[in-house]
This record gives sequence, C-alpha cells and structure tokens, in this order.
Amino acid sequence: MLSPDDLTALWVTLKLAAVSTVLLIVLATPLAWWLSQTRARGRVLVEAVVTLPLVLPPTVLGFYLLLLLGPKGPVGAVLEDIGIGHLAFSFSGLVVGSMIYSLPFVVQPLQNAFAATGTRLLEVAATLRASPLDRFLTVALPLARRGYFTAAVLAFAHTLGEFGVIIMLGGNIPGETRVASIAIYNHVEALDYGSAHALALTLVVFSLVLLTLVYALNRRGQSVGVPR
Amino acid sequence: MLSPDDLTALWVTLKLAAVSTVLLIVLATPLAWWLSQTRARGRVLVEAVVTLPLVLPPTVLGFYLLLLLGPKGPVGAVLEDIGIGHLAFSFSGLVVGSMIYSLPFVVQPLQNAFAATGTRLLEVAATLRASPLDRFLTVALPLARRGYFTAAVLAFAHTLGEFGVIIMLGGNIPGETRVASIAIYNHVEALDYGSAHALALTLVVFSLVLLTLVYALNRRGQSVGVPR
Amino acid sequence: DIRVAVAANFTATLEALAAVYEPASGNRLVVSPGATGALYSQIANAAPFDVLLAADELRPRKLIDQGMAVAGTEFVYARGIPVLWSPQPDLIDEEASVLRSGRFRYLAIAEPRTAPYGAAARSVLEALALWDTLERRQQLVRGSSVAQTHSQVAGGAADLGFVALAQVQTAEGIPGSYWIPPPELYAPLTQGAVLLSSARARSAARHFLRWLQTDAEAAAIIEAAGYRRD
Amino acid sequence: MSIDARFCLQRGEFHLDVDVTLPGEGVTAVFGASGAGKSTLLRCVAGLERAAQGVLSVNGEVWQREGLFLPVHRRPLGVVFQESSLFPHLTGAGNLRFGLQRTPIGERCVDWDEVVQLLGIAPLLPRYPDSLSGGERQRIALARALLASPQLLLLDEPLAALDEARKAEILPFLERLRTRFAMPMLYVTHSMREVARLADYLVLLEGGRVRAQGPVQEMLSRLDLSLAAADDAGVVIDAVVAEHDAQWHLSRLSFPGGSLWVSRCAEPPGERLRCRVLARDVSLTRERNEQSSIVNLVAAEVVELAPAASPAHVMVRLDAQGTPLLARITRQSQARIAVQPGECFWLQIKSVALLR
Amino acid sequence: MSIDARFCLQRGEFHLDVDVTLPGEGVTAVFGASGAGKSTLLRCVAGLERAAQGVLSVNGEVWQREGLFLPVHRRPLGVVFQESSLFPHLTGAGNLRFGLQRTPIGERCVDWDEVVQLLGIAPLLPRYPDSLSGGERQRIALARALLASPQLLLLDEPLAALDEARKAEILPFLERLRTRFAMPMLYVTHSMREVARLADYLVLLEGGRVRAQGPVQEMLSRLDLSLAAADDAGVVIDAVVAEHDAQWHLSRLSFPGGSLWVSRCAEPPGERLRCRVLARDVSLTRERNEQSSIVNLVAAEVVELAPAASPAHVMVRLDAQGTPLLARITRQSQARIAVQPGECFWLQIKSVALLR
Ligand SMILES: Nc1ncnc2c1ncn2[C@@H]1O[C@H](COP(=O)(O)OP(=O)(O)OP(=O)(O)O)[C@@H](O)[C@H]1O
Ligand SMILES: Nc1ncnc2c1ncn2[C@@H]1O[C@H](COP(=O)(O)OP(=O)(O)OP(=O)(O)O)[C@@H](O)[C@H]1O
Ligand SMILES: [Mg+2]
Ligand SMILES: [Mg+2]
Repeated sequence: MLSPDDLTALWVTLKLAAVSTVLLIVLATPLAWWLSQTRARGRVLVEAVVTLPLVLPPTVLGFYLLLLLGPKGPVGAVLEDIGIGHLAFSFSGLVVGSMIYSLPFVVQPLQNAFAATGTRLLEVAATLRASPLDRFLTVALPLARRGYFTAAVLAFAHTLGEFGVIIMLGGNIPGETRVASIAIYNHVEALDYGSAHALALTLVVFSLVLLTLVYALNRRGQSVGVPR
Repeated sequence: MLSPDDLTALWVTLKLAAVSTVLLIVLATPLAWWLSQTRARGRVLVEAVVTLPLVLPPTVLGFYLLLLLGPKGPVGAVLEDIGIGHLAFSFSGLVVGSMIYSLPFVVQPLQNAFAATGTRLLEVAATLRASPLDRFLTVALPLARRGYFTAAVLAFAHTLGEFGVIIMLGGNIPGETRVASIAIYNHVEALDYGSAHALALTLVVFSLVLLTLVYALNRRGQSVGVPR
Repeated sequence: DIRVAVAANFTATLEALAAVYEPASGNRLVVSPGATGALYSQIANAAPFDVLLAADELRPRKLIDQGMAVAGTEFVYARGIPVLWSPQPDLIDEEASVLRSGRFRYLAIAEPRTAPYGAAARSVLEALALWDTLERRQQLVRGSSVAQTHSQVAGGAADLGFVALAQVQTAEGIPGSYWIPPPELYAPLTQGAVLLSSARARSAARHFLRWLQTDAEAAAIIEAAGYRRD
Repeated sequence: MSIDARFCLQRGEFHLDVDVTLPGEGVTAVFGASGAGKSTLLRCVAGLERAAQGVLSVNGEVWQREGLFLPVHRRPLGVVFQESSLFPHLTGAGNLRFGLQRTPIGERCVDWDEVVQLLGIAPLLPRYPDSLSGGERQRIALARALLASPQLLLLDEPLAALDEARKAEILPFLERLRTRFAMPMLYVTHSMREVARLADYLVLLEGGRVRAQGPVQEMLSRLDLSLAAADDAGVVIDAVVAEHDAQWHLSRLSFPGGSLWVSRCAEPPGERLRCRVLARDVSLTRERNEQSSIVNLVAAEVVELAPAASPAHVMVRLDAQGTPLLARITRQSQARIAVQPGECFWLQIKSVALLR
Repeated sequence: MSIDARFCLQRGEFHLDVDVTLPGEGVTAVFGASGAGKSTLLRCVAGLERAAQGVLSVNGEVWQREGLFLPVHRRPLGVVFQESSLFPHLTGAGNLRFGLQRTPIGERCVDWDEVVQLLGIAPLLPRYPDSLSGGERQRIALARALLASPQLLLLDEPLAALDEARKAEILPFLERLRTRFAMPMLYVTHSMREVARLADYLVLLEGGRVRAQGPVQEMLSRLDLSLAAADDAGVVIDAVVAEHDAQWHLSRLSFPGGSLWVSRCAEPPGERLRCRVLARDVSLTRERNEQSSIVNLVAAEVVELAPAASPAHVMVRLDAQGTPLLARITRQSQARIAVQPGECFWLQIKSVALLR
C-alpha cells in the first residue's frame, strides 16, 4: 500500500523526530533549570522569547529560518566560513528547525517540573555533600521525570507532524528532507486520497502504538518511588 | 503600514486564540483531572489519543477535520440536521479545530500539575468537609496554577501561529476565518514580502509584549503562597 | 459580493483586476487564495465560494464532473509562463548552460505532483535529460507552491529555480538573470476558471466571469502581469 | 454512646487488624511504638483508606459497613496529621477559614477568637505556611481542625513539635473542648504525660493489633503491660476537691483511699478532678515523718510486685481502699523495709500532678 | 576547639541576631520556644541561608566570614531536618547510600551495619519513603545523616516523632557518636530530658536572641531562667562510680556533696558518670528516716529561694559541698519546716536518673 518513497519519508521522519527530541531535551535542560531557579529580572523576557516560535505560522518561521541559516544568512554564512556549510535543505538544518519549533514544549514542562520539586530536597542533598551538578543530576533530574516524559512526548509528536518549517527549510528532498507530513500533503494536493489516507493512517497507528507503549511504561515506572 | 484587512486578520486571530484557549482550558480540565487520578487501564490509551493531533501535519489534520465537520461529514451532517449547521468555513469551526490542535499542550501540563499536587492536601480538604468538587476547585485548581498558566500560554501562542488547520478548515474568508497567519501567507503568495514582514513583525512584537507581561504577572503572583 | 477562490499564484493579479472591475461593475470581489488542491477539497465540502480561478484545468473539470461546478462556464483565463530565474545577474545565460554545468548547489522547483509550475519544470528538465542527474545529486529542492519556490530562490537559499514569469516580471523588466524555456518543452500551463454550482443563480458571478473572459482591459492586465492570453 | 470500629487492611508486610469499642465521649489515647499502625488506624476511621474492610459507627451513626461507606467529607470529623499539611496557597487565616466556612452555622461551636488566642496564632494569621516554623504550622493545623467543629477529633501526635510551655497551654484547651463541646477524640501520642493528662481510655497497639484496651486508670495501674515499665509509669486518680487553703495556695483532693494536697485549683469544693501520681514519686515508709517537706501521706496495702525495667527496681502495686497506686522502689529498699503483699505502708507522695 | 558563630538575618518580622562561642566537641542543646529561631540558626550554620550576614568557624576552620562562604556541600556536616525530607525517588537504602557514597573513604567513620541495627531500620531499607510511618522516616533520615560521617551534626528535633522506647534506644547511640567519633552536635529539642541526657552545653534562644548560655550543669541549676520553672526542672550531677552492689543491682555514685545509689551501671568503679536529679524528686527533711523506701539522703544547705511556676510551690536551690541541687517544695512545707537560706537539711532523693 505504501510506496517506497513513502517508506523512506517515514524513516526520515522518525530519524528527525528522534534526533531533534534528544538534542532538544539535552540543550533545553540548562535553560529550563536556569529559568526555574533564577530570580533575575530578565527571566520573563527569556521566557517570552522561548515561546515565540509558536506564534509565527510554521511556513513563515521556516522562511525566516531559511533566511537566517541559508548561505546568505548571518548564521549560515558563518557556518559556511568555518567549513560546516550552511544549513538550508539539509537534514541538520531540519534538526535545527525542529528544535527551534518545539522549544516551548520542552522548556515549559521541564521548568515546571524543576519548580515543583522545590528547594528542600536540594538543600538536603547539599548537606549530604552533593555538589550543585551532582544534586542536579541525582535529585532534580529524577524528580523531574514526569516533566521530561511530557517534554519528550510532545517534542517527538510535534516533530512527526511538522510540515511548514520543514518544507520551507528542508526543500522536500527525497531521502534527505522529505518527511511523511510532506508526502501526505502532496498526496492530498494531488487528489491521491488513497495514498494520503494510507500514509496518514500508518503514521497515526504507529504513533498510537508507540505513545500507548510509552505511556504504559511511564505509568509502570511511576507506581514506585515518585513523590506524592 | 498594515492594511485594514491585516488589522481585521489580527483581530480575528486574537479572538480565535482567546476563545479557543478559554474553551479548551475549561473542557480539558476534567479530562486532565481524570487522567491524573485514575488507575484505570484505559488511561494510557486515552493519553496516547490526546497526543495524536500533534502527529498529523496540520494541513492534513485540517483536511480530515473538513471531512468530519463539513456538511457531508458524520459530525457536520448531524449538526446540520439539528439546525446548528456544519462547522466548516466558519469561526466556530476554527475554534473547534484550534481546540483539537492544541489539546495536547493543555492536557499535559494540567495533568502534570494535578499529579504533582499529590493526594495529601486533598485528603486534608476532605477532612475539612470539602466535597470532591469543592476540593477540586479550592485546592487542586489553585495548586495547579503553574500548570494552568503554561497550558494557557502554550495554547494561546500555538493558536496565534496556527496555519494548516485553519486554511484547510476555514478557507481564508476575510473577516471570518482569515487570521494573521493566513494573511501573511496571502502576502507571501502574492510576493508582497513587505506586507508579510510587517504583519509577521507585528505579530511577533505583540506576542513578545503580551507574553512578557503575562510572565511578569505570573512571576509576581508566584512570589507568595505557592508550594515550595 | 462575489466570492472568488483563487489559486494563490494569481492573487496579486486578481487584486489588480479587482481594482478595475469593482468600480466599473459595482460588485465587490471577496478573494480567498489557496492552493488549488486545497480549494478543490474545500469546494467539494461546500465552501462558500462562487467562482474558482484554479491553477490548472484539471480541478475545474473534476468539479464539473462531480456536479459542484456549472458545466459550460469553464474557460482558460490565463496561461502561465515558467521561467528559470536567479537573482544573481550572471548565473543564467541564454542557453541556460548553468543547468548542464551543474555549477550550483540547489535548484528550486515547485512540487511537480501538485503545482503546475513544478510539473512544467520537471518536463523541461526531463527534456534536457537533467532530471535524473539532479535528483540523484539531491540538488532539487521542492516547494509546496511556486510562491515558496520563489521565496527560496529570492532569499538566496537556492541558487536558481523555476518560478512563474508573473512572479519576477516588473515594470522595469526582470532583475537578475533568467531563461524562458521554449513552450514545446512543457505542457501549457492553462489556468481554468469556472462558476460553482452554488452560484448558479448569481448573476454577479456570471458577470464577473464574462468580464474576465472577454474584457480587453482585463486581458491587458493579465498579460502585463506575466501571463499569456491565447 | 460509643465508637465501634473494626478494620482489616493490608499494606505491604503490615497488616492492621483492629476490633474495638471505644467510649463515645472523652479522649481515647492510641498508644504504641513507631510503626504499630496508629496513623493507619486513624486514617481508617477518617475514611481515608478506602481499601479498608471494616465497620465503623460513631455514637449510633453508621459511617461504614458492608456496602456503605460515608465519604470523608460527610464525616463530621477533624484531623490533625502527623506531618504538617497546611494549604500552601492560603494564609494562616485562609487555612483556618477553610473548614469553618464549610461547617453549617448551626453546627459551629468553637469560637474563632478563643482558638486564635489560645493557640497564640494571631500574628501568624496573615502569613503563608512556608514562612512558619514547625511548631507554628502545627498550631495552625490544630486550630483549623477545631474550627470545623468536628464531632470526632482525630489527632496524630499534634503536640510533638511544640515546646513544653506551649504544650502545657494547649492541653487544657483540648480538655475544655472535650468537656464543653463533648467532642470525642482519638489521640495518638508517644507521651505518657499526655495520656495521663488527657485520656479517659487507652488503646495499646502492637504490630497492627490491639494489645490491650481499657479505662486509663485501670490500664496505667496494670503491671503486665509495657506501660508500667516506662520511666514515667504511674496511676491516674479520680478525686474530689475537698477544701482550699488560701494561705498556701493549696487544695486538698480526697479520694476513697485518702487525700492529697496539690497546687490550688480553680474548681470549687465538691468538683471532680483528676490527678496523676508517678510510680517513681511514691516512696514507702513504715512511720509517719512530720518533719519532711513531703506533705502527702496515704496509707495503702501492698497487692502485687513485679519486676521493673531495671533489675535494681521493683514495681509495687498498692491498694488504698480501692484506689490502685504504683510505687517504684529499689530491690534493696524492698528487702530492707520488707515490702510484701499484704503489708501496709505509708506512701510518701512527693509530687502530684493535677490533671484537670 | 570551639564553634564561633555570629549571624544576623531578617525574615519578615523575625530577626535572628546571635553571637555565640560553643564548645567544639560534645553536644550543645539549642533550647527555646516555638518560633524562637532554633531551626533558622541551624540553617545558618549549615550554610543554607545565604542571606545571613555572619561569621562561622568550626574548630579552627573558617566556614564563613566577610567575603567567604563555604557552600553547603563543602561543609562536612550532617543535618536532620525537623520535617521528614527523604528522597522520594530512592528506597531507604538508597537514601542511606546517598551521603555515604559522597564521603571520601578515608573520612568514613560510621559503620553501616551498626547504624542500621541500632536504628532498627533493616526491614525498611528496601521500601520507598511514602510507605513508611512518621517515625520510620525520621529514623532513616537520622541514619542517612550519620552515614555521611559528619564533623558537625545538626539535629532539629530528631526524636520528636519517636516513641519513648525508641528514643531511649537512640539516645545512647548519639552519645556514643559523640564520644567515639568526637562528633560535635547542635541539638534542637523541646525535651528537658534529652537536654539533661545528652547536652554538655546549652544555648537558650528567645525571640531570635541568645537569652543565656553555658554548661548544662550550671544552666539547669539557675533559678533566673525559664528552665527552672519547667515541670521537669532539675540538675545534672557529675559523679564518680564508687562501688557496685551485686545483690541489689545498685551502684553508688559519689560526688563532692555525698553519694547516690542508682541502678547498677556498667562502668567500673572510678569511672565518671552523669546523673540527673529532678527538683520535684527532692524533698527536704530535718531528720534521717531509716524506715523509708527512699535510699538516697544528702545533706545540703539552702542557698536561695525562688518562686516556682505554680504559686503553691517554691524552688529551693541548695548546696551540697559545692554541688548545686534544686528542690521543689510547697510553700506550706517551706513554712512548716522553716526552709530559709542558711538552714541545713537532709535531702531525700526519690529517684536519680543515670544519664551515661
Ligand atoms: N504502602 C505501604 N507498604 C508497606 N508498608 C506500609 C505501607 N504503608 C504503611 N506501611 C507500614 O505500616 C505500618 C504502620 O504505619 P503507621 O503510619 O500506621 O505507623 P504509626 O503507628 O503511625 O507509626 P509512627 O509512630 O512512626 O508514626 C508501618 O510499619 C509502615 O511501614
Ligand atoms: N519567610 C519568613 N517570613 C516571616 N517570618 C519568618 C519567615 N521564615 C521564618 N519566619 C519566622 O522566624 C521565626 C523562627 O523560625 P524557626 O523555624 O527558626 O523557629 P523554631 O525555633 O525552629 O520553632 P519550632 O520549634 O516551632 O520549629 C518564626 O517565628 C517564623 O515565623
Ligand atoms: Mg504515625
Ligand atoms: Mg524549628
């Protein structure tokens, strides 16, 4: 039912979602932590900026990212100069785009989770000789499990369905930047509803199974040792 | 700099974002609460389904919503029959679409916030004669403040930047379903980049100011009486 | 009011037309741009439009077949002209030899399956026996519409691309460098208009279509915008 | 008037299996080692353990039985939890109002000002819980439970976090609650003093089961329970105010077996009172000694001897015309002055704690 | 060897202003009413109150002063907080290991098995905190702090949630820690008994300030402090084991002013020991009474009289050849047997608590 192109697109989609989710979680952690701990006045501005990727339509965001990351863009040109190459129309570019696009969904749950943990247990850890990094890793992180779970699920799912940023920034190159969402869109536009339904259904069923599994695992994990 | 049409589009955008955020928060609350409290096996499936709107590309989601809510669709036809009228190409349709689209961003933070509150304080409230509804309203809700704040911000911002669902389901009708993101799209399609930039900038600056304000207010609110 | 669903690439031209038509007729055009495929889906689901100005002839015909549009009201209101274009002044010469040389990183086209200009671009590249090579080297980037393709090229992310002449033509000519492929290399980009069934009885809609089809001033505006009218 | 409770509950390794009938008024102390199941029992009574199989009726009203489970908020009770559990989003006053507002006006029987003054929490009212000290939090929690005018008060070590002075102030208030509002209480504590002071009835839990139960007077004078081995073992005596001595600020209490001088009390002659005599405050002597600072002498007969916690001591149970008394003396003294069942002695009572 | 601490801190209305020099070994009790600032002082010492202006040096090492602030995790201390604060994501054993693992092997001086056995927490180790009772949680917290082998132990009412039996078991362990590992402790408590039992030094806080401080023996015998008004006021006497009496399981302790018979202790003759004599256990008599169960008689001279908490009593401070003693007697007895400064009496001591 699914064409080889569609399968390739699915594969690219999964790869993109996985890579950008992992990277985003790692990179957003210090930001979310800082936001949850600081009393600095500038915090609110940073929080607002983090939310901004949401307010632009994805295609428009993609357009500006293209300007920014493309060969003529300020970031792209610098990358070009240092030999990495600009990011337009490449998988790495998509990863960057997806990360920016999903940033708010990751930072917010993490920040909330860190804030909800409070200071008491971190103080306790400090009195037990844990350094700041140590107590972050061994106390704050495990207690923020729920937040990490939510962040990962939202970022992953959001990247699966991403379209606007990707088509603009990625250029829909088969095998490299053509993801499932673009393939479905094209099927719909080409009035090939059969293929569209098939691919959409595959994506939905796959996601449903994956999400159900993940939620079930998470639930089992929660039954012990999570703060009430 | 902005044409009257653009201003109208901005207004529709704000209205849409505000209405769907409020409705969504209200409607998602019982769902999030149930998810946070239940031990039922079916919970994980519901959680997965709630996340599904994310995994389809917005245009495709809009397409299916059009099939569902349009005059020939199962839901639309029923609405038609009972005299409400189908939901395609109307503001109410957009509200429904936006709500479905933003559902995961609202349910997840609320559910986390409810779960983080734990049972102890609800038990205390019960011993102080608070009925289940009462303790939900007077204990669980206020303690989930942070979650509500996050949910509202994400849903609002997400709706501001929504495009795919809206263009498909709403149909780009000026004054009714043409929101800012679509107006920007129109400008870009007409190669009127100047107007597109102006409108995008307006949207971003407006959002930045609004979000900063909201975050600042929220921060002030948090300095007293929030669990550590 | 006449509610016009228009292929996004024609939006700007339609606005120029409206500026002439509205004062003359007293009717107002309510314009809803969109991708032709999306407009088709919407009309099939009872979108409140009177007239469709599509980017191809296929979708109007299908609507007629399904009874969603009025048979006999369809006509070609414009023919698009694809152009290989780059904002760089000397990238493209008369023979478009840059295509063969491969001295570029990305060539942008619209998605051939859904955008007529994309299909034309593909035909041209196939006629030049370049399609497979470029595809294999992953040098082809596809926009979901020709407008996106234009953005990608204009912004410099792609070095050159097949766009619509209407997109690059200005009163002062065409900036940068360009090549207009000979018409025999691609199937004509006929854009069809049709009256939708829901507007069967709306004389204003019929009036607008007739004006668009026959008025000389309208034809002039369309041609000036970069389309042909034969 | 009684509280009938029967509960079965499994929690991991721990099994609670309790079947008791408690007096429906006054204070019932729940006593037992850490982990004995005291908090769990209170949770069952409160209705917080839905899983518990059980029957519970409080003064005739059935709160729980097969097929019936009155939800927590329908049970007119007040609970003070072992760990502070104030609402962090409400000020002290907000916490206090929480229960008060939900109590029908007709059922309110505890006065705001009285509670606030008594617990010394007026300056705490505008503050949020996270700026309060441990003891301050506990006082707010106590006030909050009281202001809901409960018909049954469940207290889980409510005074553990308080200093002695504060405890001494609050105890009479709890007593007053019981007498004035006839508010029965289940009171978990580790303190013998609080038991003697407050409780009428005592339930001794061990490993989730009831080891013994009975009126406090009887329980405290039993030599077979761990209670008698405690350092502060002693008996509780119900007495009547006989006379006041204005000059020396003393009052004489009489009980069937004799009389005791205590610090002057407020009650008029004829009023019933309770006092506590610790086993270690009682010494036995063959002759009256008038030239001693000890003012209280009671004649009693030795009933029973039992080993005390330390091998150097014995516990002596005595009978003063029906009133049981305990004395803890060294084995050496026992031999020296021949303390044997049936012998009569003067009991020198160094100190008598007036309980109410 | 001393702990020098000077702190200033404002928290809302509350102002902590403390400047003390405490012994660098042994146990210093921090005593004071609820809200007096005990927990806040401990937080300052731990380095948890960054806002606190202050100077702190512990046995020569400067932890804090102008321009220097050793972060908490660099301070080799252990803290047991007033409210349970176990890591909910770790089992009991995981909680215990947390501090242990972060202690350099060379600095470890507390044995896992010993602590686990003593606190009776072996069955709790595999369990998560939310299934533990209040007292069980507190024991885990205590063990966790100990296993980090701190050089200074801060304890905020660590035993408040425990039953008497458990307290009695844990106290000697805390004593042992102090002697064996020379682990100085700051110990917040509301219990006079724990103070007498454990503390060498006492700091009395009132409203954020130090009201008085000094060695426990001296502090407890002062009539000008609120300590003497407490129901369990009494003195601590440093004594030497004089002889054992195997037959009666007794030991005689001698101190400059006389000697006392107590339950047989383990220490050999010649060893120093400490015992506690409560004011209310002491009665005054003009003549020796041999036919009494009271075995301890000490001659002493009245030094000073002061009102007691109740108007019926007076506190009498006596001197037994240099050893201060307190007695609480009724005013009536005072008049009857003419207790006046300068007069000599036999003190009948009903009960002596052996402290260590
Ligand atoms: N979920 C659980 N799983 C296993 N054991 C549990 C669970 N919940 C409670 N327990 C055990 O039940 C016993 C009784 O607990 P409870 O809290 O009633 O004790 P308690 O008498 O109040 O003790 P404390 O004086 O320390 O507060 C404890 O031994 C505790 O470890
Ligand atoms: N953030 C704050 N704002 C205002 N007052 C505060 C704040 N934090 C603490 N306090 C006050 O500081 C005082 C000292 O608190 P602390 O916790 O040190 O008392 P404590 O002596 O430990 O009392 P307890 O025996 O009840 O635990 C209390 O009166 C408390 O109300
Ligand atoms: Mg308990
Ligand atoms: Mg404290």
